[in-house]
Amino acid sequence: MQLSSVELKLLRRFRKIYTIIAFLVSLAMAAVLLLTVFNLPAFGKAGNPAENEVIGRYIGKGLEETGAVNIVAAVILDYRAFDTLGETLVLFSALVAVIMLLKDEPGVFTRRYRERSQFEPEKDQIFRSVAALLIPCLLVFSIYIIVNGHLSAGGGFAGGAILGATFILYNIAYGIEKARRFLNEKSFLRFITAALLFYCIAKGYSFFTGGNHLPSVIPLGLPGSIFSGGLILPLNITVGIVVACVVYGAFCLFNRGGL
Amino acid sequence: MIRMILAAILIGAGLFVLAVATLGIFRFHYVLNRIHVAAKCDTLGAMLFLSGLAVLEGFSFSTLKLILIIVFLWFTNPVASHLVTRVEFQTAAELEDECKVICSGGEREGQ
Amino acid sequence: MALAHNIPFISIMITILAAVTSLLADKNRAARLCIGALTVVAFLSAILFAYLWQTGTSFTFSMGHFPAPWGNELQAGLFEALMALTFTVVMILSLVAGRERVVADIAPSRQGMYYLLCSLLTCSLLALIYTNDIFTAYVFVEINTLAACGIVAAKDTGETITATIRYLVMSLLGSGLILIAVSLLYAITGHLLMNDLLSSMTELAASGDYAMPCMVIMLFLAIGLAIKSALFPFHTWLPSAHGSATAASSAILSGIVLKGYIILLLKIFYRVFGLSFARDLRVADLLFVFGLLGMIMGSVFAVREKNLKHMLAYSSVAQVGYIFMGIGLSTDIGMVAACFHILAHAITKPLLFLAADGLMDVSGHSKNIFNMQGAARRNILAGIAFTIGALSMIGIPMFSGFVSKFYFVQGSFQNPDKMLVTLIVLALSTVLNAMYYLPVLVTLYLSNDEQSPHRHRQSANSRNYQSVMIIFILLNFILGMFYEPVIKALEQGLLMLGGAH
Amino acid sequence: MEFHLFTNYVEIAAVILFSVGFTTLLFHQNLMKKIIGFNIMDTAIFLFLAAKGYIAGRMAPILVEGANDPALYINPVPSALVLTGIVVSVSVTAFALALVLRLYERYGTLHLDEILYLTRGEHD
Repeated sequence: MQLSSVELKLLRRFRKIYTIIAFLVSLAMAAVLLLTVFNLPAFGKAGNPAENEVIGRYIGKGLEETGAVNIVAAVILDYRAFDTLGETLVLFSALVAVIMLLKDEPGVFTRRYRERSQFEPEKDQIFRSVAALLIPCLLVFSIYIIVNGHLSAGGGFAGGAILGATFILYNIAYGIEKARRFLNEKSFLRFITAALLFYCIAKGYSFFTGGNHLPSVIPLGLPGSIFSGGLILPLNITVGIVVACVVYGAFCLFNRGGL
Repeated sequence: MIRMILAAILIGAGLFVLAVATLGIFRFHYVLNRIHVAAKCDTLGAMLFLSGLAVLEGFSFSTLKLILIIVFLWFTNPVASHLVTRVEFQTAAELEDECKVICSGGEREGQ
Repeated sequence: MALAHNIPFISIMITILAAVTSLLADKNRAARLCIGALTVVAFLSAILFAYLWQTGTSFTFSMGHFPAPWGNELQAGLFEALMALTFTVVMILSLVAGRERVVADIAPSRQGMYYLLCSLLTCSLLALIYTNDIFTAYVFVEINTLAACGIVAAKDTGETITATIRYLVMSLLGSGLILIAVSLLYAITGHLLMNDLLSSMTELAASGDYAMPCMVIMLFLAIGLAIKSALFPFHTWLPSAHGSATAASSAILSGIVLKGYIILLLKIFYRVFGLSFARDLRVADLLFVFGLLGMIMGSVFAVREKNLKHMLAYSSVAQVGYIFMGIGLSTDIGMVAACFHILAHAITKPLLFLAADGLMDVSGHSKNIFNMQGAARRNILAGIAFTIGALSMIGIPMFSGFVSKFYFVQGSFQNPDKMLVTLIVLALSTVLNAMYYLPVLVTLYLSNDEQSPHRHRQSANSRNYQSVMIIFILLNFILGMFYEPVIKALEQGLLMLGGAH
Repeated sequence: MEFHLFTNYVEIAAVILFSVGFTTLLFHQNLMKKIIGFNIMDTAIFLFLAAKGYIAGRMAPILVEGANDPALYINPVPSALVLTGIVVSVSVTAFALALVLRLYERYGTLHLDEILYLTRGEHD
């Protein structure tokens, strides 16, 4: 970093002013927000404006309208499903952008920092034995969370994140070659595309029938059992796959520039 | 009543340990010092805190879950700290300047 | 329920499906998928516009089996349909004309993803235009940000990545402000759907409760969206991002992505706060001042700029200033003029960026104006196109830029407090516009410099590029001469946006 | 209209965190710290939303058998919004980190001023 002395002096002076401005801006920001918060409805009190007929219907009729016991799952995957479609697309676009930025092209560009690090966790005995113990538990746990998303706390996003973390753990503990046996680049892209396509088509169907006031043919099932909630269970599973793939894929891309 | 007091003591001790750990992370300068504080105190603090909650709850399904969380933390936290320490040990350039104790063992690269 | 009511939903779905499937397609197929999907959407939007023009109504479409306020909703009127039509058409034209440049600038393995991100960008813009729910708008604003940053970063040079990170940081600031404003809004009203928000806001305005939170919410929403649409004091990210990206990206970003946020702001004005309450909160005055400053400062920066693409980018800052000035006038004609300027700028700035690309092509890809002596003689079509775009931006009659200026002047007459300053700044800004566009035009048409290494280089415009330039020029003429139906559609559309069915 | 100075302490913590994050994002020159600031800011908003959904003495919105009286459960909408917000924030963080990694590989620094200085030479 070679700056000429004049530039350096200017930069330092600029920094000093900048710090003062930063301080003032943050103070002003905090003051405005604090004043606003003092004027907001009281914390934790029943009867605040946010508690209105919308909530009444979500809780009062959520079970019979969507078949989901977990009302949050009913809200994100059925009542306000368009938001969640957008949310999945945010994940998708971030994944695409990360692939675009970090994927190595063979022969053109190699990861420099990868060569610099000499650490190989695969050789660590303690880590490997703990990983061997944890991976099956984590797999079961993540699948439980995904599949039970409409019955208890959790759902596709939470479970998918745990599933992705399990894959990452496997990858670190046993090396990329073994991980490639169940998830290589091609199958990764296919999984994501298939899951997203299913998601879009299923939601598109329900938007279309809902918007045109047509009846939906998907049964809601017996409330409280695993196979209830109409589309919520399959949607949770697809969301879980997408999230797991995105988490794992992002890890691999950051780690070595490819799956 | 006794249960409440016991739980309060456990939770208070857990919070104290966590506070000390946080202070330590800010106070120390090198990775190895910091991981030393963070690893021990996170494991101990979380354990005390969660067992306090378990005592408060009594015998129930939630207590079982809390115990599972403690077991999970005991598995993962030391291993994670161990891995971080190893990376630091193998890749840090100025390790000898940081810790005055001479490092023995030939695992370190370039020695 | 007419079949045309499905069009907003179907257009959003088509772009999403195109984006998802092009992950598996190779680069040529991804390009075809993207452009094909956009063409279908453009046709559908045209049909929707014609349908709404005939019936003179607006409608809502519930997304899912639950009516609002329980489910999500889309809302379409003349204004929305016109904007969707313009945006998709500009998007298609920019992508088609910028195709060769994309092939040259972006690594082959990335081109598929470039088109994928373009599809996602269109999807998010359409959703921003049609949505009736403020939280959905936030989610799609984020998609828009990610996709827009992605298409800047696709050209992998240090300059673009630095520009992208500055763009991203500023966008994140804007998103943070928008998100906290939405949370505050939810805390005081308990609604996220715009219709219900409007009725709650009307009650709050009548009772005077929560006056301070309302003010802060409006301020944060306006500033957040102003950051994202590069209003003057928050414009610092724009020149590097728009100036360094590939030609198609620059055209798309300057032409339509900035406008998506402005449309969302208009919807917030009309459909969340209600126009009279929004005016009472005085945030429009702040936008007015910033807009005036932007009109002058953007042009001042552009005058000093020697890099042609950066100059055009600074000119975008000035034009965004015009639009915000029109919104800040707080008069009906001012609003219409602002909306018309969105259209005018959306068809002029891509023309300028693409023409600049053609001119750079015959000058050894140098962006510096001095290296472009005589470039317009070597690439005649690009020269003509640049001339027309520049004249339109200056505000010469017969071109679209003139019409919006004309209506800005009319709008200022309605508001006597702001009339004088508006007229002075408009005149000053026009002079400044001429000050930087005319020297460039003179340089472009100078005789071939004998020393110039590029003087024998002849243009090799592809047929796609030529036809797109001609279409853009024609559009500019059409909007400049036969503007009355467009103005009428905008007037009606804004009325519908305000709630009149 | 009341003035809730002492009841809204969770929200107060949230907005203080928000302004800390906002300032970090706006004024820090280290790109990593900018990203951390963004995360603090978003987390503060989630804390705020979660606080706004809470109603004292009520259960989480997972229906207990046979009881679907709205007066028994807290507000589920903020939870759903927080879930959406977290996913958005994670995605944006991943993208920002990828960009920072690219820049670091190219210039070997995370300082925005230095990077801007280094890129100046690349203009033509």
